[in-house]
Amino acid sequence: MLTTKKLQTRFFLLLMTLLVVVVAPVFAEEAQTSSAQNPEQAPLVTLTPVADQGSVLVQGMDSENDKGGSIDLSWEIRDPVISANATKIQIFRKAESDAEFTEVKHMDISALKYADKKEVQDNIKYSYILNFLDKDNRKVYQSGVMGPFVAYPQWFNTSKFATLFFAFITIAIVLLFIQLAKQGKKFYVRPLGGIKAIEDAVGRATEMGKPCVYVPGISVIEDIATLASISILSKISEVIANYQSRIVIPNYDPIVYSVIDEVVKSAYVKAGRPDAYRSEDVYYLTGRQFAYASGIAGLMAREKPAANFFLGWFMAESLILAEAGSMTGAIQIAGTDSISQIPFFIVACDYTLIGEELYAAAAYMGQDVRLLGGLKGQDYVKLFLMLTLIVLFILKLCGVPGIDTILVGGN
Amino acid sequence: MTTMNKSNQDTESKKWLNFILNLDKRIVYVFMFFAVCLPFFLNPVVDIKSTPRVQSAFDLVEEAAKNHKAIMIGFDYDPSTLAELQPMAVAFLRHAFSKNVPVVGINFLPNGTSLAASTMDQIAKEYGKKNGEDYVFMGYLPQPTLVLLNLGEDIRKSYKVDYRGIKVDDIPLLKNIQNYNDFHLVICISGTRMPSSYIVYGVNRYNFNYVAGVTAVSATEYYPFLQSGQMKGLLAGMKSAAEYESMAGRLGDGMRGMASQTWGHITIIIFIIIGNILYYARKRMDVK
Amino acid sequence: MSTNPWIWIGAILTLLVFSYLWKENPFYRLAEHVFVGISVGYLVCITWFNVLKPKLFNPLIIDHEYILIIPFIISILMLFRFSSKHGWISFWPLAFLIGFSGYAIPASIDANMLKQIQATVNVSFGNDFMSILNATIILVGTLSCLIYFYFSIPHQGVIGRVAKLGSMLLMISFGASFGFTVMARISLLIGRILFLLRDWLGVVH
Amino acid sequence: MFMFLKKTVPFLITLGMGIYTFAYYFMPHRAMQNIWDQLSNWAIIVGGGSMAVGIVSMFRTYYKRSMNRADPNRYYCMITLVCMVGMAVIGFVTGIGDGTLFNDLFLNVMLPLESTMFSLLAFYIASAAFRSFRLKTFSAGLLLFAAVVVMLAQIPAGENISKQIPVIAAWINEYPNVAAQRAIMIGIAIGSVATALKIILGIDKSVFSGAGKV
Repeated sequence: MLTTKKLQTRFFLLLMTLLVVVVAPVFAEEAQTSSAQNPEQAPLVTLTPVADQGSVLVQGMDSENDKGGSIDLSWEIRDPVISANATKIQIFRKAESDAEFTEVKHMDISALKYADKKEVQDNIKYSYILNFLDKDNRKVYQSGVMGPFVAYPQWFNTSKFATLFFAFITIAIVLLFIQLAKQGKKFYVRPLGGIKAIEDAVGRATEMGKPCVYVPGISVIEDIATLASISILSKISEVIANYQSRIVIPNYDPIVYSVIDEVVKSAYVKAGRPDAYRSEDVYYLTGRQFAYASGIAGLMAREKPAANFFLGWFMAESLILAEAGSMTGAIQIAGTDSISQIPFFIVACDYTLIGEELYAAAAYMGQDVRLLGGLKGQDYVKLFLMLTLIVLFILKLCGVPGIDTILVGGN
Repeated sequence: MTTMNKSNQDTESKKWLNFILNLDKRIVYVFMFFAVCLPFFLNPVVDIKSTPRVQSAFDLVEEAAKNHKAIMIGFDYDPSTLAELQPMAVAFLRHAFSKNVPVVGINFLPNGTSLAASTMDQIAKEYGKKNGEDYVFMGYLPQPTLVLLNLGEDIRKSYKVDYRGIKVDDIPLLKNIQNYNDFHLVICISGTRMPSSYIVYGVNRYNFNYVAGVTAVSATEYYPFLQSGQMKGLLAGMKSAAEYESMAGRLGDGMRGMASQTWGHITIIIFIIIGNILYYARKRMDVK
Repeated sequence: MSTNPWIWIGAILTLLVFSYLWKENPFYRLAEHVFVGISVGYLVCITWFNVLKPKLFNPLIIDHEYILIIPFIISILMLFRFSSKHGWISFWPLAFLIGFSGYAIPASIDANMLKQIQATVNVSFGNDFMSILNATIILVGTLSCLIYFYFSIPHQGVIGRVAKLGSMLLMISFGASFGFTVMARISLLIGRILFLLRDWLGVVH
Repeated sequence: MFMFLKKTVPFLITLGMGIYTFAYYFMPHRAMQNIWDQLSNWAIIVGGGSMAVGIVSMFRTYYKRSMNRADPNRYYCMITLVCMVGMAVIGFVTGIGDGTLFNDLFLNVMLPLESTMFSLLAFYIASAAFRSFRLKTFSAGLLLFAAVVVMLAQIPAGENISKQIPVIAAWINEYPNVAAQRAIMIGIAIGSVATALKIILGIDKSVFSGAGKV
């Protein structure tokens, strides 16, 4: 039988395959470009100036880094008489199998380029004629027949090469350290104030016999902040289930609710008390930002919780929640990667997990060495990035060209 | 005996300090409320220095009056940013109507359509302007990019009727208006990303005088456009509206709002200072 | 004073919500419960008219795009959440949706990592003192804040001092964000007060 | 077999989707695009369909509360249920366009409630500043200083006190602020890659913890 564990052990292999699948087409494409030197292929892919060079320069090529079905046309008017008069442009197109040219676009000339996507099919040769018109639609200039051009889709977006490279490095480093941790290597991580505070707050709530309120933020499930929040919740709810105290979790998104419901329920099952789970404490409240905030503000005022947790993605409601919560005298712990809201949590909560500390928190709680390994890996990625920054900066000071766009793919 | 008394006194004043320190948010609330509320009854004037980016917006409307050309205003805000943006819209309308500049209003935000219509009607009434002759509101259309492109060709391409349902060809004001060239100035007032759309789909292609009115928070995003000349002027938040009002010589919500803002900010700063004094007072007592 | 009943409703609800500032009370509680109820009812209709009807119901029933039965079934599987025995079936649709987080890996690297590093590398040192200082702040500041977030090394010695510098910059940044938001928040209050004083009471013009 | 359906199948789905969405970012090819269009359309539909789960959950919670005689809030919970059902029914009967009762309720009941809730922030921001902006440490002082300078810079009074205040505020915003935010963003990027990786590969099992016993 296929188990999760077995799958995980094979995972490096899988990743490699994935990378091969992604990277291979790049090289294939490069090969293709170089083979374009072949005279027969050449006009199809390289820039081909057509029409008489003197007065108007017209060019066409397959649109780069796209899904196909698009040909880029551009024009540059060098003759002052034409450029003074021409205001509009008429684009005619003919596929290889067509008998005549038909108009595909009538547009203002000032754009200087046009991406023809109008029913363009891949791997078919198209020819173009461009008419330059003045404002009374009289023809000022007509280009010669240009092309043929062929549209084709690209497998790899070459402007994203740096992204792929850094994704590969990051993934590799993180997985390496997870692997090392699994093999029993011990890692040091410095203590994080907020983590201790979370544990203390849960402890205090159980002692006082008061509930905790847990707010998982207002984002969707695939948001990393939400996933990190759920990861922390899974640890908290185990403690809650073990000590028979209560946690109230109003939700903003029905899908996030579904996952959280399962996480909390299973914590109770693990603790051997599935009957103690109160389904009405974990519920969907509403998906409108301020209705959600007003509902939680009221809830906190009535339940008088011992601890409030605001962990996840937040927007303007952050301060409403934190201030309303502070009036009840509860310990408040917040954490968010929403940069604009961090200041409000800092001033109104007892502890705030800033940015990535939110993601790291789950690794600190509980004894899963693999999560800790991942955290260690993150640090080494950070080190790598700092070195990259410094090296690139020095290279730039030395005047190496192209450094100022090297990471962003030229755009 | 004396020491007893003294410590009693100390605990008394400590209690009192604690009381103020912990209490009372509500006192802060009350002060805040009055700081924001009172300027609306007092009609105060705040001393505001004019900035070039507001001045040039003002000058463009003046030029429009001189050249007898119309202006176009995009009312792309909804109730959530009304307090900041409505004063700008009103200031522009008042200035234009007082100088007999015709105004064409458009809107791409469905939540703000009726708001824009009633604002135009109301200000027009103040100056005895007639709908269709001195001003017209075209109403809401979806797909702003397409409409903004079409406006470079012919307004009739997108708009068949105005907000009241009257055919474009039957509106006297629009007889001589075809596209951006017929407006001396185009203004977009919005808390959304709409002002950049005007640049990308309008200014870059058709090159007209363009001014944006935006919320204070989002202002920094637009400075680059100002430097590049794609925007001729920029109004950011209530402060700019107040500036504009003082230039036009008629004070309105911008000035009042700015007074509320000023008092609100000052209230917060004063409370920060009080909070710190009390905090140190208690700390010294604790040390004793 | 307004004679429009809608304005009255709006004004009363506004006052009910403001009453929370004093303390939680039956009036606020009423507004809160109405608010939550109406917002969910609103979302139900919006979801139906803007998502389910145009994207599922119409194409499936009218245009016979039968492939849409798949997402329909996936949606139905979600409801197994409420079955105590077969709750696990709802994992499948959840797994489908959580899988979309794979996109976050390159997207986040692109937008948050590479663009920011590139921008930092691109700081320009001018010739005057101020621009050199500013560029240094960006460069050293970014590095020291990164060190502040470093988990592997205790904040002691040199690292401790660099991290301290980072934390100070963070504090300045948070203070500035706080200050910048004040204006927008007060504007919102001005909007509400104008609504009460002008639209409802008519005491201000 | 049961474990397979319960744990391995979801794991495989997440893994497959994770790898696909990762690859999609780099691959503009039509084939990838078409799959993405289809899948994201499905995700939107499932997201819409999940509203049913939300309603059931919310209804169940509020129904339980309103039937619980010991709950002092039971009558309020009934109001919530009535409002929810009422709003939904009105929406289905009248439609949601301009001029319908549904739209009137949205504009005149929901929007005032939302903007009033939002405007409470003006009070909260004042009280938060009052309580927490204390010169306890040098760092706290920096926070306070930056906030006060920026607040002053935004009102005319600030300019009247000193011409330098708006300049300092702009400087804070452009340099120290940018440096700090960049570092946070870079950290967030690393953290989110690691978190996404752990979830997709099932290393962090919390999301699919599943019941401990079968």
